[in-house]
Amino acid sequence: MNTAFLYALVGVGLFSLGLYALIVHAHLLRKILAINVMGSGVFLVLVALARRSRDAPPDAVPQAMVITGIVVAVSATALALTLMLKLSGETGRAELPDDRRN
Amino acid sequence: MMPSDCISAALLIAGGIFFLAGTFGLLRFPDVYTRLHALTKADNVGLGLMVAGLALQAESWAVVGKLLLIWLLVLLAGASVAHLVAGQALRTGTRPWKR
Amino acid sequence: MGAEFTFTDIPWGINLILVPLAGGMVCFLWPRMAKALGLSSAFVVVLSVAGLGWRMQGYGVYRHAMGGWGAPLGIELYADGLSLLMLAATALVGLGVSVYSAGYFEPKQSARFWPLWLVLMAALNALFLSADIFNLYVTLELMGLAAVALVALASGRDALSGAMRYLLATLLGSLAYLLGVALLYHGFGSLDIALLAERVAPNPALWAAMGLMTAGLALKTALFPLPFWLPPAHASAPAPVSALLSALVVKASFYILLRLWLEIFGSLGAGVDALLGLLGAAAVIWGSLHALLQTRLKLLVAYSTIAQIGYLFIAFPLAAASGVSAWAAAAYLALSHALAKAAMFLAAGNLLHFGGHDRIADLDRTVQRLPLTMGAFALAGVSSMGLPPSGGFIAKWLLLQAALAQGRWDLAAVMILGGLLAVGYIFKVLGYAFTQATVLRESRAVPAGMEWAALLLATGAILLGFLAVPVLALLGIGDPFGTGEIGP
Amino acid sequence: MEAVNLMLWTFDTLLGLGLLWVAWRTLACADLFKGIVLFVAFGLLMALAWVRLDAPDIALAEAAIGAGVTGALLMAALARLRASETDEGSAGQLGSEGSDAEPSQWLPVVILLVVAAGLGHALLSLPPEAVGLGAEIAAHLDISGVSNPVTAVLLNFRGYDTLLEMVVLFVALLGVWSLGREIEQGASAPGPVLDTLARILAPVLILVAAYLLWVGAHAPGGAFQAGSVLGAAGLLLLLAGWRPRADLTARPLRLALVAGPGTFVAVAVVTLLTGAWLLEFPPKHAGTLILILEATATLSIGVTLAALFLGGRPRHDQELR
Repeated sequence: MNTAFLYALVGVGLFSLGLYALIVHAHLLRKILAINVMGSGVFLVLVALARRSRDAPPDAVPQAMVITGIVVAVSATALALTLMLKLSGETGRAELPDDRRN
Repeated sequence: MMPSDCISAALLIAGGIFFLAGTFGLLRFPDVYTRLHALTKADNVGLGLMVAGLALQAESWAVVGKLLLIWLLVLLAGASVAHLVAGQALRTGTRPWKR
Repeated sequence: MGAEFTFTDIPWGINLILVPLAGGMVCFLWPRMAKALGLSSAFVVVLSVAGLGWRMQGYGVYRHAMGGWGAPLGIELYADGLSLLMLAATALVGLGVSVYSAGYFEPKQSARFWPLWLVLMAALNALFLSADIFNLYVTLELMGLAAVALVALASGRDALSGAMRYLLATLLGSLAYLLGVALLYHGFGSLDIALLAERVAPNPALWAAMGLMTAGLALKTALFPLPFWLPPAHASAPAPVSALLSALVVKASFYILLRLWLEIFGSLGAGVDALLGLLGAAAVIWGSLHALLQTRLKLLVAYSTIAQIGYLFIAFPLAAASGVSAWAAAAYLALSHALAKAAMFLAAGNLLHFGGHDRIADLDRTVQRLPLTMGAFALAGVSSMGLPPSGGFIAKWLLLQAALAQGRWDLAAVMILGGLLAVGYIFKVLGYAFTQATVLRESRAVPAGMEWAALLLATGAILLGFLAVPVLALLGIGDPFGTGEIGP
Repeated sequence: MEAVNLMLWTFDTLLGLGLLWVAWRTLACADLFKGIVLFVAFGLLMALAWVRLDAPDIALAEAAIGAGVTGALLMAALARLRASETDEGSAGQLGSEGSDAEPSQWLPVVILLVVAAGLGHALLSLPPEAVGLGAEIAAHLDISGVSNPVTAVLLNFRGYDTLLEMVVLFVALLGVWSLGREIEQGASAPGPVLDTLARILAPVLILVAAYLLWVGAHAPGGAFQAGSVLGAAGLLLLLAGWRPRADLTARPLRLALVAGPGTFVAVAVVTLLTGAWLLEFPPKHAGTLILILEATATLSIGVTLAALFLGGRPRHDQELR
């Protein structure tokens, strides 16, 4: 199998793994980690698939998209962590209350 | 193969062995202090050997300078961080391992 | 550039993005000027949309090649009638909410609100103008983060957990969308929607992209069964923020979905549109029933949003079978719901400010005491119920006609049932507003600007009931629905 | 050559499996601290993967932001969380990790396996030759003002994305600041070692940032990598207990935070007034304009990342001026 497809499949694996963890874990810090792992998976797919034909020079557009994506991810992570801290300061738990889900 | 290539290869392999040993130490040593010892010793020497090996292959002095800078920065960071981790461990009451 | 600079040369579309963006940054640097700057930015945006509409009426669709590169290398801005309608909704609701907010926030909160709101406005405008699927991702994230930060402005347990839930949902939706972008780019070699539309061929990559992007955007739009994040976030946010979220932010992700569907995924259609229609119908019933059961006004309005989103999705199967009028109906509904729902949340905010609570049973003669606010609520309610004369009536009438023309009695029945349930929950509120509560409480005066903002937005929703012909003509600019004619 | 190929293939496979394994341990291990450490390791493995995919620019960004800054943000958040939870008898922490056993755990597993299989199938069905814009970029690179194609895309061809992305970072900061003031760290005195380290390393890091910024025009590097290295310098100083003076945290700090997006908007307006399109750089001046944009972007990214690490408005920031 081509290297490009190998890494792209790893990307899909990371995306699914992160999605699973996002669903089953209650702790917000772990949910934030899960989102970050999912993001890495998407980025890997984005760049790996551009390397399908090895002899051509690398395609810079997906690479630029991923750099943009990494900055977006760190911004979202910072906001999410601060929200988590405020929430746990209010409720004493770094989790979402479940009672509203009906 | 040029003689410098042979020396490079030897240095790189030696560096790799040090890294391997350091990793084993990290995994197998009994407590945080000995693990730090394994890590910093092996990484510093291992990286130094690798840098030396790569410097022989460098195309210009600027590259040699950058390689040296990398090594020095890792030395500085590794030593400081090891000290901080050990200090924190002592403060939180982790006893050094005794046979 | 030539010597003479004419009215047509003013870059209206660019103004829509840069003015609020620059305004937001200046607000951050000089918080004392925030209110004045925010109001004037909102006003300039309204003018710019008017200018853009005027220009498009004369010259057709609006295009702008960022950096002068053009697709596929660069990013293009593109506006047709559909974009124009959404931009107009943003500008009008934006102005109303800005006027309202000038009286709503105390100084400290005000200094935090304006930069975030102006950036959110820029993100919305950029989103409605973008023709590039990755650029849409960036605008989606910008919009999402700004919206979450705005929800969290109302401190307290409910708002914080609502904001957190909203943040996780919106990030998940964006990531699914981005994976779809990756598949489309690597499958068809472009990020430009128009180029993709020429190149797409039904293959597994396109199917996967459709699934991911539809699911991600449906999550962001709070389509049933994924609306769990909406009621807590929309109900606990400060009133003007609730208005923005329900009126505009959920519509933005719906707009992207509609765009992608019209240009790229439409050919795949089979089955998926039926599923979306089914979910939409379920959302209408589920949202309306929940709205009926609520005891707090803001939650009632939030659940009503879920129901109204359902109507938007009912358009999918109807449009697939025949004709444009279902899409036009969805666009019309998006516009009139934006105005009506903003008015409702602002009115609810007035009641909350007035009485210090939003328990429906304790509304206590608010009709006599806050006539403008209750008038706004009632007028917005008329549009939400789909009664004539109102924008909501025109939209639902078009949708119902499309359903009946195709013999989709089931969807028609759902729409009528949804309307009846809406009558139920709106009149529940109005009924309590007339009666005297058992326990009397102190009340605070509501600034006039806050009452008038709600009333004017609600009046706008009603006026749309008389403007069907010109608005549908504007919607037809650039033929967004792809058959050359609009409406009945 | 066969042997080299086989080695590389083995390396890629091991790296791929390693990524999946570390990600799984990150998300599943019982101790959150360990999870964060593993996440940083995951980021470093990702950087290796980027190198293998001929994307050194991303490798730099991933190592600096993905592993470095994000790791530091996560660590700081965990420390603050633990500090607040010990007040409450640390019940939340234990309870949250133990109470995950919901009855319908198999359902998400099945759904996700189906999703992963479908996505994998879709990927493998893609044509074996890449369709992209590589040739298009190569054809226009000489009039872009820089010779590193990634920088050309980020700052010129798709500069508008980058403008909005700078605003995303700005919005995150607005959100964090609107949630409250910086959270005071407990009584952990920095000590002489950290202090010395910061004194030596911070200037070196600033130098490295300047180098990355400059080299980004023709080699891997650029504003984002440079900005995150600058942010790392700020983080180190903050960890060592340094705080900006009161007169610096008012307007000057705010100016530094908006310098990047602000300059971008200003340049956008100027290009629109002098040319036909927004952010259209005349080839003669493109290099200079890109350098100006990158320099201010670096400053803003660095300062914003450091400010985000504080977790709130600085002590001396006054909201109403």
